[in-house]
Amino acid sequence: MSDQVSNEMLDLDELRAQRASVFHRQLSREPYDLDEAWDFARSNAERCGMAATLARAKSTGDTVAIPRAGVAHWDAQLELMRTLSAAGAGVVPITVDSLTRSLKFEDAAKALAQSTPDRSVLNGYPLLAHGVERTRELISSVDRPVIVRANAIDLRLVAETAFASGATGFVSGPMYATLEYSKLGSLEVSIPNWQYIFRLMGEYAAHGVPIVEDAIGFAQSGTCSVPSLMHVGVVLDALIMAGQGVKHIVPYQMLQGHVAQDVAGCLAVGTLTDEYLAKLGFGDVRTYVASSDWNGAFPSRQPDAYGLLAANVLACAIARTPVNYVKTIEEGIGVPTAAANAASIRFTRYLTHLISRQAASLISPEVQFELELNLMEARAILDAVLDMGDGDPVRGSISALAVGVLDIPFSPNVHVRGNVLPVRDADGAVRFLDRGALPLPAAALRIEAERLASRRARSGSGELSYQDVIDDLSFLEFEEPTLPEGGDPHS
Amino acid sequence: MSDQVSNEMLDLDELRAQRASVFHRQLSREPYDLDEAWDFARSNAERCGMAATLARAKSTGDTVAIPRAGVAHWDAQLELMRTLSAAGAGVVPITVDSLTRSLKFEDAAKALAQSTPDRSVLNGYPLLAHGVERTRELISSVDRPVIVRANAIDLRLVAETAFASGATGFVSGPMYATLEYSKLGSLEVSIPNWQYIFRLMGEYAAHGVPIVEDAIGFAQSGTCSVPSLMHVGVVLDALIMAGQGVKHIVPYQMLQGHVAQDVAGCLAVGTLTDEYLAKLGFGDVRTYVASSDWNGAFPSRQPDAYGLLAANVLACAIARTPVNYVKTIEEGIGVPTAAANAASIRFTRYLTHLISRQAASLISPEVQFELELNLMEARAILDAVLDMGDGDPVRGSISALAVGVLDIPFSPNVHVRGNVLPVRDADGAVRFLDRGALPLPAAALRIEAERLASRRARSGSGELSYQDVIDDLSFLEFEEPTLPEGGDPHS
Amino acid sequence: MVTSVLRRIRVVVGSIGDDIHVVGITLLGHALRNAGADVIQLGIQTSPAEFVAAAVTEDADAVFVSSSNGHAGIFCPDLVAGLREAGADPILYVGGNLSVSAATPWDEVRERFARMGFDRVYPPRTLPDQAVRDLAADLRARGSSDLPEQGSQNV
Amino acid sequence: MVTSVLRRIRVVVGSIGDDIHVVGITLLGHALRNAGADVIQLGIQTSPAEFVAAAVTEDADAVFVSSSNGHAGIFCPDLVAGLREAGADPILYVGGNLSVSAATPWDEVRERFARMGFDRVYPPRTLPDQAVRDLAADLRARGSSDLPEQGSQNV
Ligand code: B12
Ligand code: B12
Repeated sequence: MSDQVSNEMLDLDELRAQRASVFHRQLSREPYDLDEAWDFARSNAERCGMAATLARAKSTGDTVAIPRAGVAHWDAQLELMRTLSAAGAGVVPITVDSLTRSLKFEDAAKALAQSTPDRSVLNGYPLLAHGVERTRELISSVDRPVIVRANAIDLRLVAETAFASGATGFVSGPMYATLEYSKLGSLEVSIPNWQYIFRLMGEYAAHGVPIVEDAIGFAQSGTCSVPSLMHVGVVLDALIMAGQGVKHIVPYQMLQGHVAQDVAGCLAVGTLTDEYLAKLGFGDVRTYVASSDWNGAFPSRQPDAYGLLAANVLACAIARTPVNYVKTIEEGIGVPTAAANAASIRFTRYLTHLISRQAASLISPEVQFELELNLMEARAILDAVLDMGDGDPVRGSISALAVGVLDIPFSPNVHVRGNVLPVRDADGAVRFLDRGALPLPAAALRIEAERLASRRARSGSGELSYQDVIDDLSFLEFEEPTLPEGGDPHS
Repeated sequence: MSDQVSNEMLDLDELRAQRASVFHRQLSREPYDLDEAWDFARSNAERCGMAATLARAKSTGDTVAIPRAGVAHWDAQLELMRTLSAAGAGVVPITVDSLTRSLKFEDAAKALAQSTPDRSVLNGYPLLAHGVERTRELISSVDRPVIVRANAIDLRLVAETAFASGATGFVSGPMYATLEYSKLGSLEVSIPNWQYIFRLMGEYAAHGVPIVEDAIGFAQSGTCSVPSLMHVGVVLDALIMAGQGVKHIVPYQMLQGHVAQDVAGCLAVGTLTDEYLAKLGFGDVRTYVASSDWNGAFPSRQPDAYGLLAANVLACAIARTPVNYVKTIEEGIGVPTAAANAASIRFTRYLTHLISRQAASLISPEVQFELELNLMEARAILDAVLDMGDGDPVRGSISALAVGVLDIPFSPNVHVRGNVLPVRDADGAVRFLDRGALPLPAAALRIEAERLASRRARSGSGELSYQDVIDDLSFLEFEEPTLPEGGDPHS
Repeated sequence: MVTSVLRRIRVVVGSIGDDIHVVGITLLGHALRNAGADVIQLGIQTSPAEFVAAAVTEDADAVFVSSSNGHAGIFCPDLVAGLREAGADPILYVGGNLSVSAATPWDEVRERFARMGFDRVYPPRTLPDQAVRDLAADLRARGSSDLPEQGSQNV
Repeated sequence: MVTSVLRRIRVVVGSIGDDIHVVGITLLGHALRNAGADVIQLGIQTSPAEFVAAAVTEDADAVFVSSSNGHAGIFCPDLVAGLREAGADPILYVGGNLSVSAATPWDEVRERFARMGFDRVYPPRTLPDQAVRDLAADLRARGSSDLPEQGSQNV
């Protein structure tokens, strides 16, 4: 490893040394025996591998629905995974609890001890507390590929344990985990942690165990964001993954409730990821675009939540994405019951089935418009970032973030400038209210401004402000019946 | 009245004579005092009239959601209507039971006596058994306009009672009620019954009580049908209504799950109704297009039913119809609980709210294609029907039906030829498999055949048959998870 | 696919009372005809008396009563009484959607119609093939010698 | 719309423990600032000890603890104990999404945190204005003479 963080592939000896040290420090033990792990993982991947499932879906035009789900107790987790499989999930998840994500393995173990099959004290499955043997048993007991879901700046042991246990999918990367998920972490610190994980995945792949990695990028979570900006994060994550030998990548499109823009986003993020992977010499990487249900606040009423899911499924089905990450009708309430999760999968699959066959007939000129705008903006930012790193996406990202050429709204991370503000136009499509220092082409800025004019016209002062940004947080809520005749419907 | 049934307006004296005779025969009493009825109905309509509600929605681009709902017991019916109003219904319904629809007023009264607030022995509200006074009380107790829903070939007393009680909306007309709803009734017999009702509505209107009438036409119920053919029925019903002085008409579009075709249908049926009303001199009639949820078999699983509703709401929201008749997530199971009905209204309103603002961005070229095809086909049939009646829609309908120039599939009525067969193309849009004797233009036939080629190509023999028509009955079911990797998901 | 499981068996089919649902009986008629039966299709809105008359004059082996609109409970008792009065004893099935509310438990419904005198009571969404199979079995149980053996069933 | 209901009141705000949800505390901070308060925004992933330290060194009148990820029950006891140990007694609120499962009854949750020592426990979707109103009332109850009278409240 060169001393400066870069996109260079980690030396194998260096990986070995790091493994020894991180296992020692975080777990006071020797690293897992990789030869043994590969043996198990290989036959497990052959039985039920995520890469094969996604490749089949991509080639047939199907969509694999994938839920999120994790509870503390082993028995409950198995039951949950089986319920989701029966409801039609094509890949089943193990969402890891957030104590484990913050490396508090012992606290997580304590909380596990307090959890029962009926009551989880943790917000996910404490992977380290359960360990490799028990998790292998779990994964072997379901008839679907398993993805382990976690986000944090240091998931090296979570990833080690996931892969050794037979997970054939993993989530996230440095952009998302650092800038959307951590207060103090910097890319300088987190990228090497993630490179370790990607390098490990590369080794698994080289030994016959293809593992799929989700590139979430800046899938702005909690608020909306302009699609092109989200794509930039996805592509950067993907380039960093590919740099370490990851061969199966899932570019993410977070859906935001504006169908035409969402469809365009799904198409754009696939195009951009393939384009920049090829440009940087990673042409052998296979990609499978995922649409992902709205990542911000959900309405709490069940029919409303179904309605929000419907708008998302629609975009996914029209874009015919091979993967769809499904939220639930209880997202706005709490960690969903298994029944609610299953119903959401079932709903998603029914509607996808109905709409995807008519997808071609629902592509509007507006989709094309959004797609072109997306591509133009994302390429401008990506090219500037890569330039700042002399072609190296790691160095580019770090430098660009420092000066705001990379910037995102509503980040909890102290290293982010946060000068960018997104706002919805009158139709609900997301535009730049303030682009901060993002290097957007003049043509794009003109279009963005034109599209905002409609909302500006409606707002009292004629000017849009931070208050509009806040108002947008409830864009996907619909509180009262706004009946034509007005009046109080609850009287 | 001329002796031959025609579209001429019924003479007022003749209406009086008929009223006396029908009240005497069916109810052994004098007709309701119209002056007294108009007084009540006028102030009631001013408080809460359906025409005003629809006019407001049409002008602001809103959609009024209207459920279907009727139970036997008065208290339960009030509770139901209040629940639906609170959930966001813009107009609330009183669905009349089918014993009352078949004039078995005494049997209905007996069944009412056996019903409790918790258990209805009837499939609707026995309007005659409750009578005018109680129903006025009911209607006065809700804060929404009320539509009375019933279909049969003789609803004269149901309509009399509905209007006298303050209903400002009524459903159906001769085409639907006769050809889709009756085994033995002929248009010759049923049209005069309906003309009585329409003439009565005309009188109410002339006395300051506008009443809205739904023109359902051939909204093929139970199976799918080609939209243009459905429109023909709507337009004929509307012309017969207008002929007797009805001033507010709701042209119906039954949604079938193919979004682009459904959107086009909503647009086409409005255009056609206005066009032919104007052509025949009824330019002062106001129309409000209604989309109506799929009228055939629903999936029984709740998430699937939500999915089907979603596809329908989508079409309604893209077409921005001023009215949406909403079915429920329990349609496939039985008369819905109030809670299920309310949830369905809520879902519909949430999704309409979200999608309708982005409607323009979702109009695809395919919508335009379907719209033009629709208009071309419907005009050809309508012109032929009117020709056969020398410009009179009543005479034209009767003659055309006899020779199959009017014809519909799957009719339970013995007077219908039933040579027409609809079938879905590979995308799910409905086409003519057999056009029977319908006078379709050659250009339309060519297009229909081209569009069916895709499905033909997929079917084994290369030919489509009655079996494909039967298979289409389950187009909106999605039984098993068809996972990319196959296998039994329930194992 | 025409088979002959029900060769020469005469079946009366219709929707009872004020019921106008036609799709179910249309499919039932098809399935029975495909299985070789002679189908007397009475269509929708068939009164109990018309069912009885058809059962007698057509010498029916079986009567399939369909009701979807929730009013089966109102019309079926007259049908059963009518058949008894006429001394007719066909195999008697009822199906469709037999209760009024989505909240009614199925067991209660089945019980009620079984007590009324129906040989079999079918829940919503019964597949026509199911009814064909059951009819073949019930006919065999009644000793209809015309029917092919169990082993030759191929529905 | 800046008012002065909370003029000169010092409020510590943050998400506790391993929680990374930032939107709620961002809005809370805004609302408190708009109401005239001095807001010490600790951001996400704030440890119990950091909360205690901030409460003490900033001489806070109130501490707003937010937790959305279901782990409030794991971190909050240390926070309450820490404040007691430090002899600090600010008005103490907790809100966000305090239980792990969608099936947990709210009463049970509220009860648990009230017993732990929080002055008020807020269910999900509490509007920031609600908290501002409550804080003004609680401060008045504690006799903070600086605050405007009840009548002048205009939130
Ligand atoms: C299409 C439909 C209509 C159409 C009917 C068109 C037509 N001419 O057929 C229209 C819109 C006109 C209509 C009207 C009414 N309908 Co309707 N209708 C339906 C719907 C949506 C589908 C029915 C259907 O075609 N199913 C498909 C066929 C293939 O299935 P099937 O009929 O169940 O039959 C299958 C099996 O059950 C079996 N089977 C049927 N009968 C028998 C008998 C035997 C012996 C056996 C062995 C098997 C068997 O064979 C078939 C095999 O596939 C259902 C709800 C649903 N299922 O989604 C409501 C439904 C049946 N209707 C209902 C009602 C209440 C009505 C109305 C009274 C009121 C109204 N809603 O306006 C009127 C009826 C008026 C009257 N006089 O009867 C209710 C009945 C509830 C109840 N049982 O109390 C339902 C369930 C809707 C609801 N959830 O409220 N309806
Ligand atoms: C956006 C979101 C995320 C984003 C967060 C982005 C970010 N940096 O903020 C991402 C995707 C990163 C995320 C991650 C996780 N999330 Co999350 N997330 C949500 C979501 C969808 C919306 C939260 C939100 O922004 N709401 C909008 C704001 C305005 O509302 P609010 O936070 O409730 O705050 C308001 C009030 O409650 C009040 N308030 C809040 N705190 C306080 C405190 C006081 C004292 C007072 C007076 C008032 C108050 O003020 C605000 C005023 O409007 C919710 C579900 C939902 N609500 O729809 C789930 C949810 C909160 N997340 C959940 C979980 C489990 C997680 C994860 C652990 C696992 C996962 N799903 O991956 C991780 C957390 C990891 C970690 N270390 O903490 C669960 C929590 C369930 C539980 N309590 O057990 C929820 C409910 C989803 C679910 N149904 O499972 N999440």
